[in-house]
Amino acid sequence: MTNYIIRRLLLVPVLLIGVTLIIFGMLQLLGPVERSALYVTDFPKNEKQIEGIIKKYGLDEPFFNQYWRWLTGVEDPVTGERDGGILYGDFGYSRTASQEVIGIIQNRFPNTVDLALWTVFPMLSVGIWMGVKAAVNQNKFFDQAARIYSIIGTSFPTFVFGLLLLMLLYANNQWFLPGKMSDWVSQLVYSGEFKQYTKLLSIDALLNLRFDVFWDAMRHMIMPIITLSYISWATFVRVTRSSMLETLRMDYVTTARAKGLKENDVINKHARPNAMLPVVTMMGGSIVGLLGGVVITETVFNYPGIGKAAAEAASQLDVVTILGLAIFTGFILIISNLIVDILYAFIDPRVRLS
Amino acid sequence: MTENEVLIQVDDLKMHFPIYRGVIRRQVGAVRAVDGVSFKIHRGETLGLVGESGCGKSTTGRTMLQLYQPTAGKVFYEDIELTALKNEPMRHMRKNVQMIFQDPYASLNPRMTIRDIVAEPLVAFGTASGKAIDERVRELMGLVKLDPDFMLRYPHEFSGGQRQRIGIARALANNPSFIVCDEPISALDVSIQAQVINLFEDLQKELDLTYLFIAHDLSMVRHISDRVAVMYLGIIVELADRNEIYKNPIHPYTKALLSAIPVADPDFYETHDRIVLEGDVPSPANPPSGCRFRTRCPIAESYCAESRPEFKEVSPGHFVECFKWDHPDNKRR
Amino acid sequence: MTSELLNVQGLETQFKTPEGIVHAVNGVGFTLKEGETLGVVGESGCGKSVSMLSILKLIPQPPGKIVAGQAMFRGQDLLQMDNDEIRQVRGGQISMVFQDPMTSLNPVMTIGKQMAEPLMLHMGFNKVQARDRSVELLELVGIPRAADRLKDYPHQYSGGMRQRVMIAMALSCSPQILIADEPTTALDVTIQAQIVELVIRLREELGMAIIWITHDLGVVASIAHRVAVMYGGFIIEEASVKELYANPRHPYTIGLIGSLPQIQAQGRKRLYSIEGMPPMLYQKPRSCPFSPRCRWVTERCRNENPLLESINDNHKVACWVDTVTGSERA
Amino acid sequence: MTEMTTIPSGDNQLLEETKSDRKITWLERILGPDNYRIVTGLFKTPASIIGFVLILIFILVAIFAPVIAPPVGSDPMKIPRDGFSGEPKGPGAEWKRNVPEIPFWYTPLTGNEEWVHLLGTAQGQYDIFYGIIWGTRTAFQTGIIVVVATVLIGVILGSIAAYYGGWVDNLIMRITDIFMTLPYIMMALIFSSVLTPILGRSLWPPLIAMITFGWMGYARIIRSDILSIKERDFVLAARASGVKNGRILFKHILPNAIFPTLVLASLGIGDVVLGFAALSFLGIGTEIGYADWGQVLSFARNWITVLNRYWFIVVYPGLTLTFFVMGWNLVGDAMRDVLDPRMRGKS
Repeated sequence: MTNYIIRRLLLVPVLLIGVTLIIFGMLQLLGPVERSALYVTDFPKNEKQIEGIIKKYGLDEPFFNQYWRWLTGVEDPVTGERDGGILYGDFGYSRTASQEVIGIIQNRFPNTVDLALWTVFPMLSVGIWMGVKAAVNQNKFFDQAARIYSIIGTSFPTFVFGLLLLMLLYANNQWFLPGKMSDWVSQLVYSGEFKQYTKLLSIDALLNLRFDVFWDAMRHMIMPIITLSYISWATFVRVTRSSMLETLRMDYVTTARAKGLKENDVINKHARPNAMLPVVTMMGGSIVGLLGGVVITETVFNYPGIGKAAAEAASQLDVVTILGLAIFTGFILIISNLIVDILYAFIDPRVRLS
Repeated sequence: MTENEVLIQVDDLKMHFPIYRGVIRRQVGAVRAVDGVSFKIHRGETLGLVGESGCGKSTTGRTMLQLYQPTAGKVFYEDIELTALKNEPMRHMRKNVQMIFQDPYASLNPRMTIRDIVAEPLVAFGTASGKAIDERVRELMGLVKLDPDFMLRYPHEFSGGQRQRIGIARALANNPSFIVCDEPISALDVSIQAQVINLFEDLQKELDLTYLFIAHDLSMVRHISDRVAVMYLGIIVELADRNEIYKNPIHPYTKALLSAIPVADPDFYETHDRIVLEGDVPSPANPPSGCRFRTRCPIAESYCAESRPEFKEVSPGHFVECFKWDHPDNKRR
Repeated sequence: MTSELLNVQGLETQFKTPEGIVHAVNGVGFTLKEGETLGVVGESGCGKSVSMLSILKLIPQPPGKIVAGQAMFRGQDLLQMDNDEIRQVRGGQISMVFQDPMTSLNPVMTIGKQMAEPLMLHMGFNKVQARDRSVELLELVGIPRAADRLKDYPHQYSGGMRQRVMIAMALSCSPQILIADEPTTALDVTIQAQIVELVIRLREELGMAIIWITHDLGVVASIAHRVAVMYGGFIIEEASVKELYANPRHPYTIGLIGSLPQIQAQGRKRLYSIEGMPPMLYQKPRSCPFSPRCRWVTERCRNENPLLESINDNHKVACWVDTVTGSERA
Repeated sequence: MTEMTTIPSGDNQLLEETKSDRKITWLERILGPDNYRIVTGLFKTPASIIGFVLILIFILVAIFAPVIAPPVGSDPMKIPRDGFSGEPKGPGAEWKRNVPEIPFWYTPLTGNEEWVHLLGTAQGQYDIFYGIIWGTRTAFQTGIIVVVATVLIGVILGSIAAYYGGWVDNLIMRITDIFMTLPYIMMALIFSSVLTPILGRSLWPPLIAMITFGWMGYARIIRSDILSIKERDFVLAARASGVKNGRILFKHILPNAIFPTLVLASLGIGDVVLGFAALSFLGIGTEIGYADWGQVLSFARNWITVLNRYWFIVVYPGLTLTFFVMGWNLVGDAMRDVLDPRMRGKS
């Protein structure tokens, strides 16, 4: 298995280089003038000044020179200060948000994580439970219902679903709310008497034993959570069901029955662990889907996460911000895929012991 | 046709498949599927090649026909060295050397009609064209005892035995003289096997064919072959006339293999004891030093590990690769 | 070999497929005595595996369905048992070994855990007892370093070794009947010989009755006391092993034995071959299922299905024609 | 075996019958057994039939759009607007400016002599009915363009990878992995926002972006199918028969490998339209007022506090989009069942 993990780890730099190349390649479609915005806080209107920046940062140089500079930034020969360089955490300056892109990430990413945490666990447990139950009761009522749900779930566009939720649960009666928190909570949070341990509002509320704050956080999050979950459930049900059906046909399941095991044990001890293997491989993909999904969901519910930041920047064609966010998302995904793959190796003894 | 004219000659043929392992997929070794085999096949005869799964018998057949690029060794057809031919000349040699495959379900393209399948070798060499193709296909189907009117059907409309006949018709299209039969009956039911074996024998007589007949079923091989070669872990351990190898097996592996064949006669088991070999066949990626069989051999000595025994002609036409072939230990058993 | 252990009568099993209902087993009946080994022989699709799986209600339902029949085991009909009752029998009193050792063990569970399951279930062992017994059993079937190897996973065993594990597991609760469903088909000849010898040895030591399903007439000759030949979902001939090979009476059995090359024979004799191919069982055969391929066929064969009838003490055959004289039976 | 002598003679002269008497239809002959099973499997379940009916309805709407909603002005894809007021109007509101000519079906069906806003108007008085009818054309246009392009790219790259193997395969598959790492919608969003200043606001920035980040699945499928077909004995048999490489690729490998890809691709249209609508919803792509479902839906973003009053901006285009995607998904679900590996090889 060491070999497998080492090979998998070696893939990380390849993916990193690939992802940055793709994103930098997109940037290159723009002219040097637009790209000069990467390096300055106040986008200059003076043409001379722009030319100076282009010269200084070599924005008209060959592709790979620029790529390297983009990764590592430029050191000022006089002050020794480094300007730019995504490897140093400098993703550029956001024109529309009037702050450094890294600042946007620091402010917004915890909100997205907060949302994702409350989505992933229900998503996994309910999706897998439904899939297994559907497979065991193949062609019976539960199975048919689960299949219909999974088709409708994958067909319902998240933004339409989200808007309908808003119509029913917010516009009608204000049960649940868009946004991140109510005004009184935001005053409290920034007052200093509320300790921010994790920067995840719902968790911090629990740690501060402020259940009223927790309830407020949930009132804001419940609609995006439902929206993100229903579609993931739909995919998880489908994959778990078909994997489970396949496993139930395996010889070792017959062997288990021939040993006299109870049907529950046959399913839970023999079939399910094997059926979970393809589901684990799918988890990587579903994290990608989740992070893609937050773009729309956060926008619909006006939830200030990283997805909404990306959507806002995109609609105002703020390329610098959006590429910074893309790079950051790429990093996160590469790491989470790595974790999922290593997890898989631990679950499957055929990989673990080879 | 003279009895002793050599049609096919194989000299020290080796086929190693590389194994890539480790972090950067470096080649760390090779599966020595075929590791130095030599034999001759005379015109009009059938040479049987037997062994257990993974012993390299099918690889030998495929490498002989240059379907794999051999690692070392030479293969001659008449006096043409196949191993030295470039792609295009080798392709033209395929008119003379043909192959029949094990799995009748996998060896026919499901999207082609029987006519197109059987005619493919004709088209490949422009042997026939237009109406002549249809005529030749009809003739070939008659030869393998299939109704020529079925030629516009697809393979899935036929049973395993019939599909194997289609495969045979395809192999015969360009009148080859040598055919490698790669376990052609092992996927078939018992009652169908005999039909196909009889067909092979009829065709050999009618068309003056030479066969290399690969199988794991020693009794069927003995039935159809003139001479039999026994393979173990990439090498031929014994080669002899079929009656000779059955009556007078010398290599301990041949003895065990013969004794392991189930015989459809309950009385046989009252008089015969089985030689049961211990353990499993070692991996061809890491074969034992010296004699390949020594790890399972009941009469192995320490010196068997030191070098590989010579493939020696111990009596006319009887070759054995064993140090102890005339040792009293071996005779006793 | 006296008392009757298992008595199966009129077993019928069907499968629903997209092409229609397949009548896989059409009325199979046989008895098995204590300590006896019954060989069940036939080609693929003749219903031999399905009928034995049906006895333990192990065929997937749906698409499979046991339509009729009874299987009396120690005074009780297995086919009438509910799920809990049949579970007590499976793996305890009647156990099974399957064809493909590569797929019949759970790949993500250690051998030790898999072996412990039936012991804890049927014998009431605790973990330590189960482990100790598993070691003994693995040693019994000839697996070296048994105690260490319990921690291994199936993929760390060779095919022959896995089949030994399957046998050890099947024998762990001292069953009265072992059903072996083509246990050597997927193995090489020399490994097959090892397994057959092992089962013969264990049979002598433990005294269980065996139903050995196979398509290989050779294997059956070496292990069975009595042989039932199946064709088209019926048993068409049943006799003691010596009688059957010396004196086959059903045209199909005659053809099957004749189509094997004789390893002792001198010279090259043409093989006897049965023309045509086995029936597709989309309808329940009303005539003799072998009649389209039979050389003795008469008008009666095409209209009526013969029943399995005794022709002497240890020989039953289902055929309208006496193949010795060539004339129709009365 | 003493009785052997009584066996009647007769030898291998008999011709066998075919496997079964089942009639083989012409369709099965043309498609081959596997593909035939896939195609017939599609028409077996009620779900997939509903799917086909939905798709058919949308096709008819797209074709007959000028009859259903007669165009106003020179560009039919521009939604006619009735004034500039911000406040949406409900269904049945009177149509004052830019009134289209009345189609033949309208009066007999509604009993009304005057055009009204059948499904209401969105902010800026864009007529929702027109947006939905003409938006069907946009949906098919985008779906077909993106699917054709992604399949082409995927099939070409996947075949090259499978055919050449070695480092070529490695390189192409690593590139595929890299593209797969990035979330589709986010990258499409980003890329189209980069392209918009270059190409201007039109269909093309989102289309190109979706093509760039949408081909990987096809490349993977066709590669693995080719690799598995390549190992099949009939390919080796063709080589042993002396068939040339080119013919082996085009006659033996591709016809057997490509069918699942093509079928899945044709069903990918639903996903593409969903993605495209999401992008327009976020404000990327066509100019405001273009007949496009996502565009109409995006008007709702400004009214979320009063959506209970302006429900028609969400419900009508939202359900249209949902039914469109569901049509393809219903068929796709049946397809997945038929293409499932454990079903393969069973006839």
